[in-house]
Amino acid sequence: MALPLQVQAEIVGREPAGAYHRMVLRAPGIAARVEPGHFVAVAIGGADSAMLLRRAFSIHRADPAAETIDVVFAEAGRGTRELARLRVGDSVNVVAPLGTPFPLPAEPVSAVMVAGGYGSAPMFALAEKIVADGGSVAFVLGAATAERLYGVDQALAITEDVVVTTDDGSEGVRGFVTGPLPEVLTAVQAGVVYACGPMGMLRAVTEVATEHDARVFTAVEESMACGVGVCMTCVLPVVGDDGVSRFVRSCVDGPCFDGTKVRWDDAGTIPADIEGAAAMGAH
Amino acid sequence: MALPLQVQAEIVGREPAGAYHRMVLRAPGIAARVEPGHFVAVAIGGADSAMLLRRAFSIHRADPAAETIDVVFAEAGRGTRELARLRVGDSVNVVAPLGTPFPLPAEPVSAVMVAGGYGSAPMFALAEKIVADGGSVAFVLGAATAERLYGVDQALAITEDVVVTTDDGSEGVRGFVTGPLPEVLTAVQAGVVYACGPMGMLRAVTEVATEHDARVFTAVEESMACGVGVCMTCVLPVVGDDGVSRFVRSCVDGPCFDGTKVRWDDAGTIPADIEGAAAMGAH
Amino acid sequence: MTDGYGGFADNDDAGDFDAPPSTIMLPGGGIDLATRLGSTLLPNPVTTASGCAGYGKELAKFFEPAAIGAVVTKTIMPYPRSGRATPRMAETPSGMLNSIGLQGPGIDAFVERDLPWLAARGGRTIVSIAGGHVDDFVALTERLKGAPGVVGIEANISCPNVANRGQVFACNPATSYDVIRAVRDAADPLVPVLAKLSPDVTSIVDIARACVEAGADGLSMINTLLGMVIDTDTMKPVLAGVTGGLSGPAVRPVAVRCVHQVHAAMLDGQMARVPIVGMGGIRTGLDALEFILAGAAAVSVGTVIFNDPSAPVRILDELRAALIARGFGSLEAAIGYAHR
Amino acid sequence: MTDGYGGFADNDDAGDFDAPPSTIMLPGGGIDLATRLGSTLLPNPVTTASGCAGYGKELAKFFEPAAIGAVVTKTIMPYPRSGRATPRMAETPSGMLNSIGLQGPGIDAFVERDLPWLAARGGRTIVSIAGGHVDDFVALTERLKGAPGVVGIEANISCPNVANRGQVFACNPATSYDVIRAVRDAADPLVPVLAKLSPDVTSIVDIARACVEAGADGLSMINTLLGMVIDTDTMKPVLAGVTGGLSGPAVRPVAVRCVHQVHAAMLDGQMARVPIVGMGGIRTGLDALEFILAGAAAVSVGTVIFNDPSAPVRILDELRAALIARGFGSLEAAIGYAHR
Ligand SMILES: Cc1cc2nc3c(=O)[nH]c(=O)nc-3n(C[C@H](O)[C@H](O)[C@H](O)COP(=O)(O)OP(=O)(O)OC[C@H]3O[C@@H](n4cnc5c(N)ncnc54)[C@H](O)[C@@H]3O)c2cc1C
Ligand SMILES: Cc1cc2nc3c(=O)[nH]c(=O)nc-3n(C[C@H](O)[C@H](O)[C@H](O)COP(=O)(O)OP(=O)(O)OC[C@H]3O[C@@H](n4cnc5c(N)ncnc54)[C@H](O)[C@@H]3O)c2cc1C
Ligand SMILES: Cc1cc2nc3c(=O)[nH]c(=O)nc-3n(C[C@H](O)[C@H](O)[C@H](O)COP(=O)(O)O)c2cc1C
Ligand SMILES: Cc1cc2nc3c(=O)[nH]c(=O)nc-3n(C[C@H](O)[C@H](O)[C@H](O)COP(=O)(O)O)c2cc1C
Ligand code: FES
Ligand code: FES
Repeated sequence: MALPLQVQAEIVGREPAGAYHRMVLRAPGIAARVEPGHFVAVAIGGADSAMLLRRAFSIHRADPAAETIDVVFAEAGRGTRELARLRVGDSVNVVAPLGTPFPLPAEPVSAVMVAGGYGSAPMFALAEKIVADGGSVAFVLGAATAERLYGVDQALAITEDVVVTTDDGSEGVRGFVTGPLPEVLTAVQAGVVYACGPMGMLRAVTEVATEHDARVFTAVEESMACGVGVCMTCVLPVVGDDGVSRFVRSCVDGPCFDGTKVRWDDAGTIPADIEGAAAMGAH
Repeated sequence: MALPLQVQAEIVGREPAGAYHRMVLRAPGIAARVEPGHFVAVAIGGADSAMLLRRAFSIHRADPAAETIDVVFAEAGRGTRELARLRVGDSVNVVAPLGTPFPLPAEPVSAVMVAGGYGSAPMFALAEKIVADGGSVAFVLGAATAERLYGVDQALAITEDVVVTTDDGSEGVRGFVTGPLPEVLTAVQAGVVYACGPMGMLRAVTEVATEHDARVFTAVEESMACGVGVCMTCVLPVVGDDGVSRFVRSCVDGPCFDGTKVRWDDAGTIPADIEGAAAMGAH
Repeated sequence: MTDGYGGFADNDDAGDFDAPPSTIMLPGGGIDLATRLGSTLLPNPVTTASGCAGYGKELAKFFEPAAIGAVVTKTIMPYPRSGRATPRMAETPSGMLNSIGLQGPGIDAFVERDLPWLAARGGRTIVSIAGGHVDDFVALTERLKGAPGVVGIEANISCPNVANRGQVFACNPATSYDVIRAVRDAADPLVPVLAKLSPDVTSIVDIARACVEAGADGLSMINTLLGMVIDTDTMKPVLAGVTGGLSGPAVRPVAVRCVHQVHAAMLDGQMARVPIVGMGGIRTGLDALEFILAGAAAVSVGTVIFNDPSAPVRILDELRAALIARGFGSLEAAIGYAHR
Repeated sequence: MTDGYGGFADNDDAGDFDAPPSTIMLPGGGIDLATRLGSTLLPNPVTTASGCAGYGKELAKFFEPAAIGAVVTKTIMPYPRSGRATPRMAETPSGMLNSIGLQGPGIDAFVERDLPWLAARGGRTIVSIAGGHVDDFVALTERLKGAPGVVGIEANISCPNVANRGQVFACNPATSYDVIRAVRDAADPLVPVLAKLSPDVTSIVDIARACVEAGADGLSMINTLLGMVIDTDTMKPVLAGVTGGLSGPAVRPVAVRCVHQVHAAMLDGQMARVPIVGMGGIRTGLDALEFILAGAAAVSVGTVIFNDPSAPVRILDELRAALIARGFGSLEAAIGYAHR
């Protein structure tokens, strides 16, 4: 895994992107280490900030030559509201690259990238890599509304196999990504699906992909206090190679997981068969 | 007293001023209410700021036509560091005017304005008023170093009777303001002294003025949590008209006090004869 | 000061002005915000926290005292008190420490001068009282009988018990019981008695239960947490009183937990159910809602007033909007809703 | 994952790298920062707080574990524990709540896998242990005898006592005494035993005294404060565990007060003098100095690591500079200096 760096990054670009903000950060040393699926943890405010916890964002693009990384983010709460206020020339403290990136196919493969909202952020660099390695890609990009889609143009620049869905039908097919997904999987004879978006979507995509005999890798979004593996706040029940389920940290063991190993239905509970559940009975 | 307003003020001017920052705020409704000696309480950061307490600054100038007020401030700690970071176009929440301003002489008088460092901030508007009312003014402006003097030029624009002192002799007379003060008081036959600066200086000025049979009004700087009279953090032992000493609030009953009424030596203690001291014995 | 120098202001002249321009006028309908503290019905649940609003007069420059549920006064003691030496405060991350030492004019001046002002202005007053002995509490309570505008008495039992080496009354169920019982017995039967609890105890439920058994009509929680800051330049404690009370948003999670725990104990039948006045770091209407969902029937706004002197009315407006947005038909329906 | 998909990282590979570029190398001289915890001499007073640094491995990506005084491990229990359901955390003003529920691999895996890694890296380890019964503490302590790199045992007594309806050990002087006594008796005599105290008690001095009487070689304080946050959208507690522990700069004034109170009691002769490991919201070297002036011989950095993973070494550097700037010839001279 790439060793993360902690650096003060200058904001060198800012632009609105539909319902989101795109922010380009000059972060010396980081871009060259980034692989698709890595994330960056951004501090909110300086030494006197009341918000202690870093916010995690998928790295959208990394440009080693320019020493920049990009993120695409939604204004979701206090912290992202602060970030949205920053201007070019301001700086933020970042730690990156973090997490386990998407596994890359060892051989050329037909891949389908499925994403909800800003979940598409890490997908374009990944798709370009797969194509460069001789594989092919298709996209299924969904969102609640048209303005919450991100990167349809970027997808179209890579492939013409781009299907768009919106919950309200304001762009593309009305409904969820899982509507057109089976057809796409069949059409491109997909060997692997990469997905990023809300938990419910990841679960559904995992099901559909499995039915179609495709491997499926999902990038999850769990609440993270540290982002570096020390606090144990970000855990998900995941089945290990030994068949034993454990609460594993989505910040270091994820955020990219084999979707079939994640016990989606059990997230937010203590499954009786998870390692160490018995010890919880006592107190 | 002027009713204070709480408004979101836009920063319309920023400039360095020696060791200080001068900041011009557009604060609708406030300027017309300001009298010399009033202060403004500035909030640090927005709704998520870790710094809850407002910072108090003397109002340096108030321009009712432009709806602006100015402050001159030193970067002294966390809060003023945040303020120093703000740029033109940013906004801050202010409450002003606050406090009891300097009392104005009812008849033309010869006044001496004594100030240490940024303590001179409220003095120029006051001096102009006194002159406009037919009186005359002299200034004794002191500071640790030349760059910590503020407003010598503004003083000279009002009168040629300006004496400057610095602790290190880097400008004017070496030493404290109390060095040349007796001579100035005698020379201008001062009827009143107005002073603003550190506690030790105010005490010394009060002594000198009293020896010269001049009235003396001092603007104090006490740590304030609320600035509006509700918290009782900002108290000083002051002798009342009835001869009884009480802990009075420097935010509403001050910051401008008759210097002879303040029990300078007892600040930071509970003098045995202060009203209510007896009740403290119990617990 | 009538010697030729004008400009010495009367700082207590808020009463000379019409409703200040910054007063937010409350729209009529929308939702029933009335809340009951014993026999008192408050028109809405937002009050000021003791010690953070003086006796109501100064804040009248920022909002109409009658617009909020009640003004809880700075704690009053039998005699004038100087309070502690300065420095009396220190800012801390998202909070502050204070060590005022209950400076105040004493009950007589308060009843003669301050209470009538607030009553004339239409304000409802909850008078906070404290003493070093149970007898002090009784004397204060009796002095308040028939006083104008008093809709409640808050017994601040987080003050030192002289008879018990200065341990605060609220640290012990028995001493808490004694004070509350005595105050309840001495008070006008129509005036509710609230017990103001300290969070600095091993089990706040035990203290709360003792107070309710003693006849408390309600519980105010929480008072400040004991804290301290050392100045790394002087290398001594910042406060002249060495330790002080920690308040502000920093302590809100502790306060919400206390309210939730005590409300849960009431729902469990561990003690009789009485209304809780929740406080500790309330900055917004959503913070107030958090306390109400946890089980508070009313809330007090304290430290945040120093940041925003019109906070009580702002918070009331925000709370009203938040309740409506969540489909509540009344404040009452939201009380303790997080326990469902 | 050897099925044609590469890229599944070994996340525990910090050991494969040379000192990471962000490691701050410590300058040699300047000031003697050594500090003694019982029979252990630490080269400097900065440690990681339990639960905020795992078992040292992950942070080795940001600094050399051997550079700080010691790594205090996440609390270890006898058996693997799943921990609580998620959500396990909530951000609060200048702090956070956590409700991890002591997730961990159990003592065996810890001793076999995690401890040797840290020892090989030159790190000094203080192992935090907890159990539901005194016997658990004893078994854990025995298992640690002769384990590599262990320079101390921190008994986390802020955990529920199964025998006493789940009341935490640290809430009661007698149960605190029992645990510490048993651990002290079972431990290698050359390994100091620290008692980790909870601030959620009426008198922390009473608990501290009981622990020292039981043979504690030092006191770690403070653990988190019990707190809670309610989500105003779902209108339920945010944490799956309902309540959680409050930490971060928000609680620092409470922590400094606890350290100051207990150190004062030691100076007063109310209990034997043992070193205190101070913690609670330390963000900068000056914050660390505040604890030392209050009476701490060492400090732990916890929540702030989440904000700044290299905080322990940064704080060490800042502390060194602050001590030098104030003219101290050694760390020791500064301990308790605010009591002069
Ligand atoms: C690996 C990963 C990648 C992510 N990538 C992106 C991205 O590319 N673009 C984007 O807009 N968002 C992304 N998110 C979600 C983003 O982290 C949250 O929107 C953000 O933390 C919200 O912070 P806030 O202060 O605005 O919200 P608040 O609600 O004020 O945050 C309070 C706390 O909860 C946490 N939190 C709140 N919402 C989320 C969430 N959805 N996921 C995780 N933690 C949350 C915050 O980090 C913070 O600690 C990602 C999250 C993770 C874990
Ligand atoms: C009536 C009045 C008028 C003032 N006028 C000016 C002025 O014109 N220009 C100027 O530069 N400064 C002035 N000051 C001082 C100014 O308020 C402080 O420098 C400022 O509050 C420091 O804030 P900080 O966050 O940078 O420091 P910190 O030390 O971080 O502040 C911590 C807390 O202590 C309080 N505090 C710290 N220093 C002082 C101080 N010297 N006086 C009062 N409170 C303090 C702060 O308000 C805050 O609550 C005035 C103070 C008062 C009371
Ligand atoms: C400056 C100050 C003075 C206070 N004085 C009193 C008091 O006299 N009596 C009392 O019961 N509580 C007093 N308190 C505590 C508050 O009423 C309240 O319980 C506590 O501050 C928590 O609420 P907050 O965080 O909203 O301030 C005081 C608090 C502050 C900040
Ligand atoms: C996420 C998290 C997990 C913690 N786990 C433990 C633990 O396992 N054992 C323990 O004794 N303390 C634990 N603590 C408490 C810390 O060690 C420390 O006492 C407390 O957080 C105060 O320090 P801080 O404000 O620097 O974090 C934990 C704290 C946090 C934030
Ligand atoms: S966020 Fe801390 S372990 Fe994952
Ligand atoms: S600052 Fe609050 S009373 Fe003066």
